[in-house]
Amino acid sequence: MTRYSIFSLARNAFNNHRDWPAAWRSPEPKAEYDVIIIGGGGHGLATAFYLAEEHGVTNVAVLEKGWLGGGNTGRNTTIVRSNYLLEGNAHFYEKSMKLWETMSQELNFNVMMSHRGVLNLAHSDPQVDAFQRRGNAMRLNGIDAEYLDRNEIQRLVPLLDCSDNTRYPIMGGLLQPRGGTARHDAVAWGYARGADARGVDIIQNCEVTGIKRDDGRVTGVETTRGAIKAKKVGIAVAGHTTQLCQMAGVDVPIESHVLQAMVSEPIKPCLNTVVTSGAAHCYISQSDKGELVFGGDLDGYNSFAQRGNFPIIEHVVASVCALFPAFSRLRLMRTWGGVVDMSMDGSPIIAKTPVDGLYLNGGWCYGGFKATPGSGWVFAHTIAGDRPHALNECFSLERFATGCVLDEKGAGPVPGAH
Amino acid sequence: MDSTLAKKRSALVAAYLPGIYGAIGEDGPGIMLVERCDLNVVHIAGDATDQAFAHAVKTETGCPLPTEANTATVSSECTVLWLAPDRWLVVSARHGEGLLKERFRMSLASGSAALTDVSNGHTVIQISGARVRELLAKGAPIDLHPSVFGPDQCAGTNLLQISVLLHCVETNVFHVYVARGFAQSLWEWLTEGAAEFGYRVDPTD
Amino acid sequence: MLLINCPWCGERTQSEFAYVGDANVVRPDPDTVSDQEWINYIYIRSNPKGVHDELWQHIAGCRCFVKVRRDTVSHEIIGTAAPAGKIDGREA
Amino acid sequence: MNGQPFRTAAGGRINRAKPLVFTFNGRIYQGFEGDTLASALLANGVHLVGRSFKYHRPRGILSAGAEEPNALVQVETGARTEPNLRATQIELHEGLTASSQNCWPSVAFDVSAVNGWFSRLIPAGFYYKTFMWPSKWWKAYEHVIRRAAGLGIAPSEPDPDHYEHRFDHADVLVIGGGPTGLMAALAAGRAGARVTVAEERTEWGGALLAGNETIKGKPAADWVGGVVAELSTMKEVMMLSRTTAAAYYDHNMVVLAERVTDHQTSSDLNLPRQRLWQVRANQVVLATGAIERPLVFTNNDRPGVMLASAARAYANQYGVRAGRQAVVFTNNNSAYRAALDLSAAGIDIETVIDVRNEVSPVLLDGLKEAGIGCLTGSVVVGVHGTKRVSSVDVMAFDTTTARPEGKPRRVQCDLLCVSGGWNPTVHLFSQSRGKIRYDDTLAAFVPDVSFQNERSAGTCNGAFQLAACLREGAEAGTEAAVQAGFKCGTAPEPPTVGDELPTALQPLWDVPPPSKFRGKRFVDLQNDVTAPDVALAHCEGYRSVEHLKRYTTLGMGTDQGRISNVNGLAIMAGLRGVAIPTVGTTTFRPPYTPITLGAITGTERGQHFTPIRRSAMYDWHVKAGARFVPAGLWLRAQVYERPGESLMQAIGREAKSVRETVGMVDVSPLGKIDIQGRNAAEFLNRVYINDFKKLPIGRVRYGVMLREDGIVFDDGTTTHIAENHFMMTTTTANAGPVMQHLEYYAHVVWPELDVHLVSVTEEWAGMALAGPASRKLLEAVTDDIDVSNEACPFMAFRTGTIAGAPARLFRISFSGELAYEINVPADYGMDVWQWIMNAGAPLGISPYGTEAMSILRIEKGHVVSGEINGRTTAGDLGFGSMLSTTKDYIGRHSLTRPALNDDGRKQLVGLIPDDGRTAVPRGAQIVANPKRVAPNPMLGEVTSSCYSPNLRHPIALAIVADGRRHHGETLHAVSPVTDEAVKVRVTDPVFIDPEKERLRG
Ligand SMILES: Cc1cc2nc3c(=O)[nH]c(=O)nc-3n(C[C@H](O)[C@H](O)[C@H](O)COP(=O)(O)OP(=O)(O)OC[C@H]3O[C@@H](n4cnc5c(N)ncnc54)[C@H](O)[C@@H]3O)c2cc1C
Ligand SMILES: NC(=O)c1ccc[n+]([C@@H]2O[C@H](COP(=O)([O-])OP(=O)(O)OC[C@H]3O[C@@H](n4cnc5c(N)ncnc54)[C@H](O)[C@@H]3O)[C@@H](O)[C@H]2O)c1
Ligand SMILES: Cc1cc2nc3c(=O)[nH]c(=O)nc-3n(C[C@H](O)[C@H](O)[C@H](O)COP(=O)(O)O)c2cc1C
Ligand SMILES: [Zn+2]
Repeated sequence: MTRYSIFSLARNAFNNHRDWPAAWRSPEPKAEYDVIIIGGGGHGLATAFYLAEEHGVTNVAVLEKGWLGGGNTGRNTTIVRSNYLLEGNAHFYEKSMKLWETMSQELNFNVMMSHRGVLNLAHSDPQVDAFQRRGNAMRLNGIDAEYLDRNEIQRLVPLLDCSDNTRYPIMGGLLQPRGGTARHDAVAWGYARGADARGVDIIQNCEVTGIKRDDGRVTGVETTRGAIKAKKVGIAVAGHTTQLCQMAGVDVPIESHVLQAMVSEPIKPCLNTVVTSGAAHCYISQSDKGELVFGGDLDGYNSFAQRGNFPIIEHVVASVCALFPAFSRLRLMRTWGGVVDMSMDGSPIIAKTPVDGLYLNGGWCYGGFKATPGSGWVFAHTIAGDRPHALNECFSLERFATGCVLDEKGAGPVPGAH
Repeated sequence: MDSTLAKKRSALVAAYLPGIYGAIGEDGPGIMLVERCDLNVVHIAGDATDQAFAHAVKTETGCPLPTEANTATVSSECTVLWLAPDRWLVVSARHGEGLLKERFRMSLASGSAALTDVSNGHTVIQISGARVRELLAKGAPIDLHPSVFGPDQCAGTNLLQISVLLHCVETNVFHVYVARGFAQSLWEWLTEGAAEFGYRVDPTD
Repeated sequence: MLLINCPWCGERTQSEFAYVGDANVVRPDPDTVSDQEWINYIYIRSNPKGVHDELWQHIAGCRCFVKVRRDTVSHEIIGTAAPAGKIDGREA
Repeated sequence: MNGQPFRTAAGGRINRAKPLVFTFNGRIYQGFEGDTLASALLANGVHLVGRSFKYHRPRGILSAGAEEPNALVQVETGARTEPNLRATQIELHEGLTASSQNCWPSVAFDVSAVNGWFSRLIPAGFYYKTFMWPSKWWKAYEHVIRRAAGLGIAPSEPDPDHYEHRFDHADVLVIGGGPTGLMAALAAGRAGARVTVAEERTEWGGALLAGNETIKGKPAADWVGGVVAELSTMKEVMMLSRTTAAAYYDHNMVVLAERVTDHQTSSDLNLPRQRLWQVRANQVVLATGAIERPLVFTNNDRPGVMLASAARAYANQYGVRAGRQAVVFTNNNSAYRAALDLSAAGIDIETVIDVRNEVSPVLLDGLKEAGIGCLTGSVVVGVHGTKRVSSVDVMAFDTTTARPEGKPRRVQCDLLCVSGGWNPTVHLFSQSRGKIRYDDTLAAFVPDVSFQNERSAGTCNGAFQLAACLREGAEAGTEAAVQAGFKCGTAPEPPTVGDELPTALQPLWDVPPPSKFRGKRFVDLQNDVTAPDVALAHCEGYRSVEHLKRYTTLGMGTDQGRISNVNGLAIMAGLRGVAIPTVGTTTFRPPYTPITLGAITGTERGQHFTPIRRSAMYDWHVKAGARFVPAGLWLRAQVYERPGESLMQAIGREAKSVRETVGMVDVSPLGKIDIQGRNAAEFLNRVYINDFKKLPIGRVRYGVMLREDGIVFDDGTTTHIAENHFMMTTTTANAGPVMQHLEYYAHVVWPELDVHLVSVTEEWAGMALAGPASRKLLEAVTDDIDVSNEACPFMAFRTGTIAGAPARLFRISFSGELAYEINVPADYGMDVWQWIMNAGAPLGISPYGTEAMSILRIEKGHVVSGEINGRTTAGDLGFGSMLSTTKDYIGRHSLTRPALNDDGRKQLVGLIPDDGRTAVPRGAQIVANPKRVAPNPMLGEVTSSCYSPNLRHPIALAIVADGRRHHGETLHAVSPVTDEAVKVRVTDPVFIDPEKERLRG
């Protein structure tokens, strides 16, 4: 691996950048691996990276049916935060946050992690209570959180309509200063490059079509590029979790839904904080390239299409204009969708499955980007040691039968509601 | 105690200002608005295939029970609007209030039918004029073309984000049934949208 | 934006409906159900990539529940019926 | 201001009688009605319009339409300022002000152009490789990167204009108003179909306006005029110009964005600025035309390099010469027409450079006749001049090596017209899920298999000849009408047109420079992506077209790669050694061209973001000076402050008046459901955890319902009104969800039950009259209801007249006082409320708002959303004894799950500050040791907190692990985010009157 540095950049400048090596190889799949990770999104790639980096397991392949990072990793609104109320979630996402803080250096790939702060706006007394409750839980768990009043919010986000003259006046907000955004594609590429350098085979255009088992134990996978044997198989396919699990006869409490996101045309910096609003159902930030990036609720019905419909766009855009009346004259440049794996309690599943040697990483709903490093880290641990790390014990499949669900929103077993 | 004290009041009192507004063209206002405070609205539920039920409805209202979806039947004193395969709204001018309900309740008592007065829960706005369909098309996703939605048609749909029941009374005359609590919001939206056509608000009786 | 044929009101736009979910969910008999069946009833949905039978409620219209057979990839609607009705055409 | 030196003496479709004055970069210019900003600038000789995204290179005007990547400007100032508008689409109007963006201090001298010197250090994706050391500096680096990025400037004031939506249902929607679209509309219109036609531009006619074709032997514009006139007389045809079809969604729903007043200087305020149409079409005809491709060669971005079709449009449609001396560089036939037209307009055409060795003699003769030279088998290898083309270098092209050869020849010119072929505008077709295929002859992607009820016709379908366009248009329009159910014989006969030649294109994707030749070859002009950037992506492994896009940002600008994508992926195909279709395209996504957020929002702005729901007594609360609080869509009275009172004092006073005398609160927003039917009682029995079968008529019962997973869903009271007739109340927040929940079980799960549900929330105005004096007051306002404790005991229901209105009276109490809930038909609500207020004045009645109501219920330990938080069970909340053991009910079976019966579950308790003074912070967490460093284990959380004016000390409700076993112990309620902490004593959650003597009295 050629290390990236200002010197390597300068050196290559003289050669008109003709000598850069490929960021990762594109090897032919081997006949057998110790571990196969299905899904070349951020989670799968991070898992492979940490298997090699932390556990010395390098005979690993990541199988991706399309192009790396083309799933939700490549289509999310890139918000990174660890502002959770419930214990299990709080500790896990905070581990992830810590990994974000050093990711660029660890990967030698600038993922442009921008700790610009994530601000959740409260528009009613119950929301004020709920946000303070969450902020307090965060602080007691050792996570940064600040409660801001309306004036402080106005100073932080000058274009926000903090007046009384709105449908849902802003009453306060919970700020996580270390929260922010990251360059989503770079996360996939950085982990891929790092994993590749440590010996992992990254294989694109290789769709898994079957999971082979013998006597209750995984033996390998069938793919569009032939059968590949494996001692252990980890699933990290986001919206396709149900399909992959069914290949191994495992039922999962997950539905696939489409979530849309969109960008405005690029403009000069005018929004320096990530702003989310519970009453208006949207979240918005400005990318380093200048576009406003925003999204909101699910389209609301099962979907495997990476495209959505207009009602949600209308609602999200109206929400943005309600919060930022000055943005009404800006223009929407592009919209897209991703297929998210909505779990029945809104929390992820990172666990062993009833099939020996088969491990599941899914149920990320619309919040798994921020989990990418933490998820890879604990999943690698779970696969390498065949048992969960303390941080992901709570994300088991059994929790639904026992009742130990982690329902941050309290929405119940309605996947579309989380 | 003076039992005449409490009077009925429309949900629109604060917003309702008779007059002429907006861009009035040569042909006068394109839209006329009036609140129909005189209407009495009763929700009935029952089995459309039950002869006795259909008969009771016919006798009490003078209207055959509309069994075709999204249609209304009309008699001299009543209109019956289809809501669902087993639910209808009976609308009559206010003088029939009470009487209709009681007789009706008795005549239905034997079957499984149910009757609920919802007169107060609904505000009825009558919108008429040459531009009425254009105005409604600013918020209603259903097809309002006269060939599709003509007289004696009705449909539950949305106006903006508000659930409404639209009833086409005559080619260019519509009744909009809206939940009382939303009436003022809807009114503000309707009048804002009607401004480009010019509109007149008529006094209620 | 989906166009859903309400068996009663006819073709109406998606925004008039509320999504309910998997139409195959049947509440088990509370007297005989096993714990596992009950957990599945609450948490396991069919979630196919392809043809899906699902319930919608025509919330702004007749408020009836409508069974919709829809392809979850193309969003094509194959047919609709009352909740207990039959839909002809491609099966899930 | 001068006389528009580049305006032709005559011709064009501009209105020379109507000069317009406008300002660009502070200078005043003149143009004519019918101009775009771009054509007016060109008429004045202004070519330098903007600066590029990354290198801040000077940029001019490339195109004459929606595809423009370069000439983006900021228009107007103040609240109406708008960034990133394409000068090629802005209709000139009197007083228009526009300026260049992304440059400082001026477009002519932009300091950031130094980026160009470092361009070698900042190739595609350089930021992934650097700015990592020291890690702390990233924040500073990012600041600089962000400032450098972005284009125009967002407004900083609220948008003063308004917007609206319109729904439309068409048998046939025709998109595009060129010859194809007009012909299609005519065919469908004549068949009697309801037709909507959308055209992005101001004028009808599409590419015909820019050309000089003849139809039926006359100028094409005459034919256009005739067709538009006929269409305008058809009642069922709606013609929308200035209207862009922006998005094509499922089931033939197409979103159109209409610019209603954008082109006007001062507009009719009754009209919206823009209108967003949602068209549900039975059939769609796509007639969106094609977009010309530029060519990739050194310095191909200089102002003065222009698409040949655009230069032609400026000459023919706008009467503008885009230069004095021009060179035309092409790989296909279409540019020859441009050469002839430009020459006719008085532009000196130095030569036509054609990469092809063989060119049709017809074309060559045509050039000869006009005195224009032609160099075949040649290419332009580079452009000289920085802020404007000054000359070009031409070389022979070796097709076998695909490289220029021999000696460059320099040709002086100030305009270079380029044509690399045409890309059919397949955006909407792709959005509709249609599959495209690569056509080798056209060297372009064309529609292949349709997915929805739509068809493409004309140039967007790869039919580049006018005769074919007209024929395909007529056929498509006819077919669409037939598919939509209209009977019409055959398609209308397309009119005859002049002679035409096929495009005869020879692909040319990149003109590699001769060695030592300096300069950049741009693929994506807006995002400054060069051919070497594509090569860099390739060598680093970013070879999939999607990686190429994301690594280099190719096609991610405001033009969405409309003219650059095909060149980029063709270059990648060459590098990978595969065919172009193997590389594929990126996904076409809505919108087609950017549309304003305002138009999408429509009327849902400001206070109208969501509709407001008002109770019948709303106006009274307003007059009484209430402060309002949103509760879902409702606005509820929160508190009625009196002059000189603090908020807390007002709330305290209201709460006290209830316990001491009498108060009244508006409870209309509570959900109310009328439940009738022979099985109504059985239904309720299955819905609630407690028994409802034995509830006598005339009685009310409190009920709790669960979700199927065993968690508490909602609570409320249900009254047995008459035989087979009940009324249920729900919490305000859950009114809708509970109704849907009940409907689901009634219709889908238990269809055999005879039960009818009707929401009567809006039918009844609700008021709760509470306090020791409430009975006395009630006696004064009713003649016919006996409200004595014997006749109307706790949980009784009575009907009669109150204040002269028919009323329902419920002896229930949320406040824990002697209390009654009165329901009157909503139309009477205002008067009855007023009447009771008047009658209560001597008793000292006080209206109270949601704040005081909340205090009263906390004092009684009644739970609301803080406690019913979607995670608590009936047992947690102290409802365990209500759980029936003799029947099934929703959620029952889930209660056996171990975690729902854990010892450590958090249970409802009361909290009192140990010092009797300090408020228990809202949203506090409960810990055993407040000093412990994080992570400090949390034992529970405060769910509701207030100061109790009746107890004269703060109280709170909380859910605490095993709380019921810890009554009397002390813990700590801590709120680090508000910097509060208080030692609290755990108590029973009922603070006042646990024996319930008050409410039964
Ligand atoms: C619009 C949108 C906005 C979002 N916003 C945020 C946000 O702001 N913050 C946040 O934290 N999260 C957000 N998320 C969620 C987040 O993007 C995801 O949770 C996260 O990226 C999931 O990563 P992943 O690696 O698990 O999945 P993916 O990136 O989807 O990767 C899964 C991969 O598996 C591959 N695959 C599937 N089936 C097979 C097969 N059979 N064989 C081989 N490969 C297969 C897919 O092609 C895909 O590349 C958002 C999601 C969306 C869609
Ligand atoms: N010889 C050639 O190579 C060549 C190439 C291109 C065009 N042409 C000529 O151009 C003409 C093309 O006719 P045509 O009708 O097919 O195309 P056109 O370009 O004349 O008309 C298409 C119209 O669609 C509009 N449009 C595009 N996208 C739209 C959208 N999303 N919403 C609303 N409007 C949209 C455009 O503004 C344009 O006016 C013919 O005369 C043809 O010969 C020739
Ligand atoms: C954070 C973020 C920022 C984006 N910014 C842009 C952008 O500036 N321009 C653009 O064309 N697309 C942008 N996109 C959208 C992508 O072009 C693309 O639509 C998205 O990755 C989904 O892929 P698909 O459309 O190819 O399916 C952005 C996407 C994300 C997730
Ligand atoms: Zn219906």
